[in-house]
Amino acid sequence: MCLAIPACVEQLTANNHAFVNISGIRKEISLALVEDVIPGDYVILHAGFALQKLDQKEAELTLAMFAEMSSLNRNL
Amino acid sequence: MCLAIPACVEQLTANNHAFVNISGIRKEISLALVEDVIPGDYVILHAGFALQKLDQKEAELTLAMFAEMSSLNRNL
Amino acid sequence: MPNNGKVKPGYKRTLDLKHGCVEMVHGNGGRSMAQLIQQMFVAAFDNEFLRLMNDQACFPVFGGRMVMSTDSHVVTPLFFPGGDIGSLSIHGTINDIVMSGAKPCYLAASFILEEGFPLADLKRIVDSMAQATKAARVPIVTGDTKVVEKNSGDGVFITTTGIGMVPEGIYISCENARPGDKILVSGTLGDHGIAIMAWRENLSFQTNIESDTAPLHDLVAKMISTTSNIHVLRDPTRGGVASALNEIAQQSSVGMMLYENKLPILEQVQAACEFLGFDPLYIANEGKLIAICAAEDAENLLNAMQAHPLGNNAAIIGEVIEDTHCFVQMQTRFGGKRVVDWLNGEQLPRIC
Amino acid sequence: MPNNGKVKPGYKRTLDLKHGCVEMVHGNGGRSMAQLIQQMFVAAFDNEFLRLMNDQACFPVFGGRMVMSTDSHVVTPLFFPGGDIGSLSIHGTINDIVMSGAKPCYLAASFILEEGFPLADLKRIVDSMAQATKAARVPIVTGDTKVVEKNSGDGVFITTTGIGMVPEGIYISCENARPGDKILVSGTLGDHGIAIMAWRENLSFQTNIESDTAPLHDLVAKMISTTSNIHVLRDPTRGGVASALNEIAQQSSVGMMLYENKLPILEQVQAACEFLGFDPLYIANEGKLIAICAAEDAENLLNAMQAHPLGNNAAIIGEVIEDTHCFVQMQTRFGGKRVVDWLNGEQLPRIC
Amino acid sequence: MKYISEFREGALAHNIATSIAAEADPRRHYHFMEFCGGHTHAISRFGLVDLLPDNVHMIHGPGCPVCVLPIGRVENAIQLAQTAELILCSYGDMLRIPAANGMNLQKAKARGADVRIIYSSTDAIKIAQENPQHQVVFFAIGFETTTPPTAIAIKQAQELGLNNFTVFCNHVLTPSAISHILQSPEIREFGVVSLDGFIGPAHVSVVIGSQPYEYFAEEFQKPVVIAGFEPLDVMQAILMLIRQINSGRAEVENEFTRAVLPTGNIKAQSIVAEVFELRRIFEWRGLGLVPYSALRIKANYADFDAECRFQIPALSIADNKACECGAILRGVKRPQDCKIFGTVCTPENPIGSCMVSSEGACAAHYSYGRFREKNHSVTQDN
Amino acid sequence: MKYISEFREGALAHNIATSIAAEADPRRHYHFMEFCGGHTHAISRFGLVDLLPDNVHMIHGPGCPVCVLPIGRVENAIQLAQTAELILCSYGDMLRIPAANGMNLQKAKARGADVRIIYSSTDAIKIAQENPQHQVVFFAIGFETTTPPTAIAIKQAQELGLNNFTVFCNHVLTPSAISHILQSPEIREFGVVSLDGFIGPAHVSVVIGSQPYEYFAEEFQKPVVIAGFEPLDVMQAILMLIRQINSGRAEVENEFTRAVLPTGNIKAQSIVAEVFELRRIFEWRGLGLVPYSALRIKANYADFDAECRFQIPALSIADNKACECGAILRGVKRPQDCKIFGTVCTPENPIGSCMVSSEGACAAHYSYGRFREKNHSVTQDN
Ligand code: SF4
Ligand code: SF4
Ligand SMILES: [Mg+2]
Ligand SMILES: [Mg+2]
Ligand SMILES: [Mg+2]
Ligand SMILES: [Mg+2]
Ligand SMILES: [Mg+2]
Ligand SMILES: [Mg+2]
Ligand SMILES: [Mg+2]
Ligand SMILES: [Mg+2]
Ligand SMILES: [Mg+2]
Ligand SMILES: [Mg+2]
Repeated sequence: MCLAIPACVEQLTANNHAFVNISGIRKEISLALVEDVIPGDYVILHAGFALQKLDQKEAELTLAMFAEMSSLNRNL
Repeated sequence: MCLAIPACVEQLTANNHAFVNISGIRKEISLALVEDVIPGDYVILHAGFALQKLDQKEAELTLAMFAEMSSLNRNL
Repeated sequence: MPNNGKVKPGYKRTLDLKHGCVEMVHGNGGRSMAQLIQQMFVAAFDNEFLRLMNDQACFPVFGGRMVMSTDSHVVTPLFFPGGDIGSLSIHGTINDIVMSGAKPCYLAASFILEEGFPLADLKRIVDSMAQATKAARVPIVTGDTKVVEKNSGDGVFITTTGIGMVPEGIYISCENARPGDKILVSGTLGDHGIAIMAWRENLSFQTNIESDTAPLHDLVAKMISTTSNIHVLRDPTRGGVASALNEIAQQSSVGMMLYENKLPILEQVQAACEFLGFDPLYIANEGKLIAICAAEDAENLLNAMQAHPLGNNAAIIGEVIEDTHCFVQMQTRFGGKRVVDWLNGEQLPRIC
Repeated sequence: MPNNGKVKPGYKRTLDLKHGCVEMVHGNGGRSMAQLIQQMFVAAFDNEFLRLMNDQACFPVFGGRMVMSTDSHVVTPLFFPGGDIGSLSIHGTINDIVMSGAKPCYLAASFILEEGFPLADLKRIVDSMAQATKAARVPIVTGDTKVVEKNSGDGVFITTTGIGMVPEGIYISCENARPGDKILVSGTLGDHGIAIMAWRENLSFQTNIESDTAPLHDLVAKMISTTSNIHVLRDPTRGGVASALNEIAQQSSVGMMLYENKLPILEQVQAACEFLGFDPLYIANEGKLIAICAAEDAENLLNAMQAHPLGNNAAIIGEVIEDTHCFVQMQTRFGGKRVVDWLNGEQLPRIC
Repeated sequence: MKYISEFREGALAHNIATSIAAEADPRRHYHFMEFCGGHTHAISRFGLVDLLPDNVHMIHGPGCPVCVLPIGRVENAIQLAQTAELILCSYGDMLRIPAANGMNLQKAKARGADVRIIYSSTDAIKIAQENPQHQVVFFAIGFETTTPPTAIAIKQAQELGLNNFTVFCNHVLTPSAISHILQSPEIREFGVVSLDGFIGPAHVSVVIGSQPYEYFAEEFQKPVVIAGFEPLDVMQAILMLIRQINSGRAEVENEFTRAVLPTGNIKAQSIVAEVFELRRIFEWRGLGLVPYSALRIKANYADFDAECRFQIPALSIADNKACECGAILRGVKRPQDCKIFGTVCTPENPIGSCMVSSEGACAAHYSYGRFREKNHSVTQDN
Repeated sequence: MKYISEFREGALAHNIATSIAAEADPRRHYHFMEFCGGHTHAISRFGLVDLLPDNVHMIHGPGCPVCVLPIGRVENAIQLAQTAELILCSYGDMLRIPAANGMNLQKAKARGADVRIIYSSTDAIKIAQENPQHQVVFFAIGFETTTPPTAIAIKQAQELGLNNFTVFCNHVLTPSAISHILQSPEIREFGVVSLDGFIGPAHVSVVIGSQPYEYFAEEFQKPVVIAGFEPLDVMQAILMLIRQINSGRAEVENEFTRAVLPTGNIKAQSIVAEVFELRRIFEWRGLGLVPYSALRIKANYADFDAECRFQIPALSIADNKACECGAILRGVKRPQDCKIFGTVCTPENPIGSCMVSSEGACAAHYSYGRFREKNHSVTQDN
C-alpha cells in the first residue's frame, strides 16, 4: 500500500512546491506536509506530496547493518 | 432559391403533421402552414413544411398548354 | 475448486457478447486484448494464415504484377439497409484491387475501436466481414486492433488493405482513357449514399433504397474475359461518378461528354436528391464501376455486363472527347450542355 | 483578369499550411480532397507508383514467400521526444514485416483525420513519414484519407500496411521457440512508453528519455546473415516484453525463464516506473526486438547485434524451458522466482 | 416523380424553344432578369442557354438568401457559434459563406464551435429540448418562403416554454429587393443595364401571391411572369415575357398557376405577421442598405430573439475589393467580368457569396457554364 | 536510484536469508502477517518466499485500500460518475474494483461516465478550476498516507472558493484494522490462525509514527517491526521478528528509521485533524463494520463533502458468495483456498477486490506466484 519513493529535492518553487529528481526524472511536487526542506534533501514522495524528509544518516546506518550482517555471515 | 418540391400526402399524423411520399421517399412534415389537406393531396414541401396545396387541375392545364404548343409547332 | 490441470483451451470466462463493451484494456496488449482477438476476430475470420497469430502473415506468391490498395472506413451509421461497415470495408478494398484488373488474393484488417462500443455490435460487424470475405473467397490474413478513449473515435473505424495479382497482358489504369472511348457504368447511381443519408440524424426519411455494397471481382473477371480493350476501371465511391470522371479526365488529359438521358438512376434516389438539394452524380456508390473502353468493344462489353447480376442496369453513359481543359460535360435531357464539375463543398441538406 | 489559358499546373490557391485546418470537405471525394492528397501526401511521399494516383498501386514482384502486416497508430501525444505518430507508423509496420525475416518492399498509408486538425501539424507528420520511408528505402505506394467530424476522432490516426519478401530458406515465426533456446533483446526496455507518458495530462514529468522508435530491417538483415538459427523475432510493442513473451510461449507451447539482472533498463525508465507504479516489462517499445535462437548461436548473434547501432545494448535475457503451462517466469535479482504474467488491466498511475 | 418529371420533358422543351425562336424579334435584344436563384440554378443545370436564341439574355438577380446576407451578419453568426455552451443551428447553405479573413461557419465548426446542420426549423426546437443546459440559437435566413417555418418554430418554443431557444433573424423580403434594383442608378438614371422583364419567384410567390408584383409592372412598366422552378416553366415564362414585350404589355402573368394564387398563402402570411415586423432598414450584400427590406421579431416574442438575449454588434464589413458580387446581384456585371473569378475565387475558396450557393451566379457559372467561355480561360486546375 | 537500489541488493539479501535460516528455530513455525499490501507486493515481486525457510510463513493482511473498500462505496462512486455534468476524479487504482453485476468505474467510463484518472489530489483541484460548469468529485481513498494530500486539497478548495469541488471521503485507519484482526474470533477465541508477529506499515508509519503500535505489542503480546517496502527491509524485518520471538519479546521495533520517527509527521497529522474527524463506524470489505476505523469531513468543511452535497445512499452490498476475500484479508485463508481463484476470478475479471490491486493477495499470487502450486492447477489459459 501507499506507493512512495525517495526523491531528491532540487529546487524550491512557488506555493511551497519543489522540483524533485528521481534518477533523472524531474517532477514538481508539493511540500505542504513537510517543514524545512532544502535542496539536496531527500523526501518520501507519495501521490505528488512529500510525506517526510528521508534521514540520510539513518539510511546509511541501516545499510551498514546489512553489510555488517554480510560479513558476520561470511565469518559463519 | 427556396428548394421545394411537390409531395403527395399519404397519411395525417399527430400535431398537424403528415407523412408525404415523393416517388417512394416517405418523410414526416408539418402542415402548420396549410389548411384542409387530405391524403391524396399534393403539397409544395419546403424545409419540412407544406407551403401550399398543389392545384392538380392547374398542373394538368399547364402541361396541356405545353403539349398544345407542341402540336402547334409540329404544324408550323 | 481449482480445476485439475485439464483446462480446456480458451479463456475461462468468454467475452460477454451480450452486455460487454469495448474497454481500454481491450487495446493494451495484455490478455484481454489477446482474448478479444482470439474470440472475436480469429474465430470469425479463421484461416491458416491468421491462425498463426503472428504480427504479420506469410504466404506464397507467384511472380508478376501485383496491386495493393488500402481504405479506411468511417461510415455513419454503422449499420444500414443493404450492409454495414463490415461488409463495406471488405467490398471497398476488393473493388479497389479489382479496378486494376487484378484478382484479389489477401486482405489485412485493422480496427480502431472506441471505448464503450458494444461487443454485440462489433460481433455483428465482424460476422458481416467474415461472410463478405467468404463470399468473395479472399481471406483476411492479418490484422490489428486499437482502442481509443470514449469521444476520441466513433464506434469503429476499419482500415482494410488488400493485395492482388494482375493477369498477364492486362494494363488497366486511370491514365488510359482515349478520345473516342465509351464510358459505361455497371448500374444505378447513388443508391449507397442515399441509403446512408436516410439514417442520418435530422434528415431521417423512409425509403426502401438499399446500399449497393458488393464485391465486383466476378463482374470484372467477366468483363476482362469479354474484351482486352478495357482502358480504365474505377469504382465511383466518395464524390460519386462526377468526381471519379473528373479525376480520370485529369489523369488521362481528356474531356468527357455524358448523356443525361442515359444515366441509370432509381426514381427514389432522384426524388431524395430533389428534396435534399443533391445531385445523384455526386452521391457515393459502393457496388458500381465505371468502365472506359474502346468504342468498338462497348456494345459487347455492355452486353456482358448486363448478363451479370451486378451489371443488370449497366449503361453506356457517355464518351471520351478531346479537351485540353479536361472538362467533364453533359448533354442535358433538354438538349443543353453543362459542365459536370468536381464536387464542391459538402453535400449538405439545403433550403436553397 | 481571367488568366489566358496558360494555367500552370497545381491548384490556384495552395493549401494554407500555416493557418488552415482539416475540414469535412477534405474528405468528401471532391476537389478539396484531391488538392489535399496532391499537395500534402503525394508531394511528400512522391514515387512512380503513387504519382499515378490510382486507387491502388501496381508493381512487379518475384515469386516466393511474401509477408503482409497492418497496424493502426493512435498515439497520444502525436509528437513526442524521439519521434511522432508519422515516423512511428512507418517504423511499426516495417518492424512487423521484418520480424518474419522479410525484406520490406512497399507500404500503404491510410489517414483518418479529425475535423479541425491543423494542416501544419499534418504536414509535420507527413514529412516525418516521408523521411522515415526514405531512410528505410520503402516507398508508400498507395493510400487513403478520411475526415471524421470534430470529436469523432483524435487529431490523426494512421494505418499503415506493408508487404515484404522473405529470403529463401528463412522460416521465422512465433511458434518456433524450442526449450533450450536463448532469449535476446536488442536494447533497453520501455523507453518509448515512458517517453510518451511523460507528456500525458495529469502525469507530466520531465525526462530526457526519448522514444526508441526505429526501423529494424537493417539490424535484422545483419542478424539473419549471422545465423540461420533464429527461431523467433518479435517487436515488443504494446504490452511490452512480458506480453510478447507470454504470447510466444503460448504459440510455441513452451515456458520461459528470464534473468532479472540481465534486463537492460535505463535508470530513468526504472525510476519513472517506480514512482508511477509500473513495471518496465510491460512498457511499450518501438525500436526493439526480441530474438529467440538456438543456444549455440546466441553469443554469436549477441555480438552481431551489439555491433549494430540499433543493438548496442542487446542482451541475452533468458532461455526457453519446457512447461506445459507456458508460464513466463523470472529469476529475480534476489534469487527468488516469480511469474511474469500477461499485462492485466491498464497501466494507470497508482497510489498503491 | 409526379409534377416534377413532366416539367422536365426534353421533347416539350424543344417545342417551346422553337416558339421562342420563332417569336423573338431578331431586330432587338431581350434582357430578362430571373430574380430567383432557383431559376438561375435551373437555367444552368439544364443548360437552357443553349436552347435560347442569341438575342435573349438571362440576367441573374439577387434572389438567393445565401448571396445577399451581409458579411457582418455572417460574422455575428460565427461569433455566436464560438460562444461557449452555445449551439448554433443552421441550414446547410450557410456553412461556407465567407466572412472576414476567409472564416466561415464550417471552419468555425472545425475549430470547435458547436454548429448543427438542420433540415427544418423544428429540428432546432428538438435540439433545444435535448440540450436544456445549452443555449440554442437558430440562424434563420431566407426570403418569404422560409420565414413561415421560422415563425412556427418561435410559436412552438413559446408553447413549450423553452428558455434556451432563440432565433437570430435574417429574413428578407423579395419585393423590396426588386424595387431597389429597379431604382438603382444603373437602370434608372444611366440605363447601363437594360432590363426588359422579370421572371418572378416560384416559391416566394406561393406564399406572397402574385399581387405584390402588380406595382412593378405598373410603376416601372416591366412585364413579370411568375414561373415554377422546373426548366419547362422557365422556358414558358421566357416565351410569355417575349410575347408581352412584342405586344407592348407590362403585366403580371402567372405561369405557376399550380401553386401560386393571386393572394398567396393567407395563413402563412398571418402567422408571419403575428411574429415578425418590418425592420426600418437592413443591409444586403451587394445592394447595400435597403429600407423596409427585412423582418425582425416582434417585442411579444423578444424572449426568443437572439438579438435581445445576446450582445450582437452591428458589424458592417466591406466585401473583398476585387469582388463584383454587388454589381452581379444588380445585374450590372456577369461572373466572368470579375477579375478573380475562377482564379482566386473558386467554389472551394469563395471570396464573394455568389460563389457559395449553387444558386449564386458565380458558382452556377463556374460549376455548370465555364465551358462556354470562348477561350476556356478558366480551366480545370491541377 | 539512490535509497532504492541499495535496498534491493541481491547479494545482501542472500546474507540476511542466511541469518534467518540460521536463527529460525526448526522445531517451530513462524507466522507473520505483513499488514500492508506494499509488503505483499515486495514479497511477490522479488520472490522473497524462495529465500525463506519452510517454517517461516507470510500471511497477507488487509493493508490495501483497494481491497478493503466495501462494494457499497464503490457503487456510490459509480453512481456519482454516472451523474450528468459530474466529473469523478479517481486514483488509477480504483478503476477496476468490481461493484454489483461486475460493473466498475472503467466500464462506467466506457459507457459514458466522465471519470478522470489523477496522480495527485491537486489534479482534482485543477480539473475543478478548469470546469466551472461541472461538479467535480474527488473519490478519496486510502490509509493515513493518502489522507493528508486529501486534506490539503480540501483546504486549497476553500482558499480558492471553489463551489464545484467536493470529496467523497473513504479514508480509513490502520490501527483500527489491526485491532480488529487481533480481536477476531479466529485468532482470539479459536486460535485457528496463529499470528506470531506483524510487519508494520512503511509509509503509513511515516505519517503516524511508531508509537501507535505500542498498544498491540503490549495488549496482544505480538512483536511488531515497522519496515520499509524494499525487499531488504522486509527480509531484515523478518529476521528482527524471529529474534524477538526467539527471545520472548513483544516490542515495537523500527527497521525503517530512515523515514519513520516515533511521533511520525506531526504537521501532516495536525492538518488531517483540522479537516477530518472519526466516523463512529465504517464498513470494510472482508472485515465488516469496524468501529472508529475511518474518517469523515468535519462540519466546518461540509461545503466540500460530497456526502453533504449529493444524495449518497448507504448501500450494503454483499460480496460474491464464493469470494473468500474476507477470510483472506483476516489471514484465515490463502488465495488458493478460494474455489473460484484463477477460474472464475482472474485479474481480467476480478470477482473480489483482492484480485484487483497488484497488492491484493489474490492478484499477487495469480500474477507472481502461481507457478509455485504443486499441481499448477491454475494454468495460463487460452
Ligand atoms: S467570382 Fe467571386 S469575387 Fe468575383 S464576383 Fe463572383 S463571388 Fe465575387
Ligand atoms: S480469488 Fe477472487 S473471489 Fe476468490 S478470494 Fe480472491 S478475490 Fe475473492
Ligand atoms: Mg483504396
Ligand atoms: Mg475505395
Ligand atoms: Mg476506388
Ligand atoms: Mg498490430
Ligand atoms: Mg462519439
Ligand atoms: Mg502489424
Ligand atoms: Mg506492430
Ligand atoms: Mg509487432
Ligand atoms: Mg481510397
Ligand atoms: Mg478529441
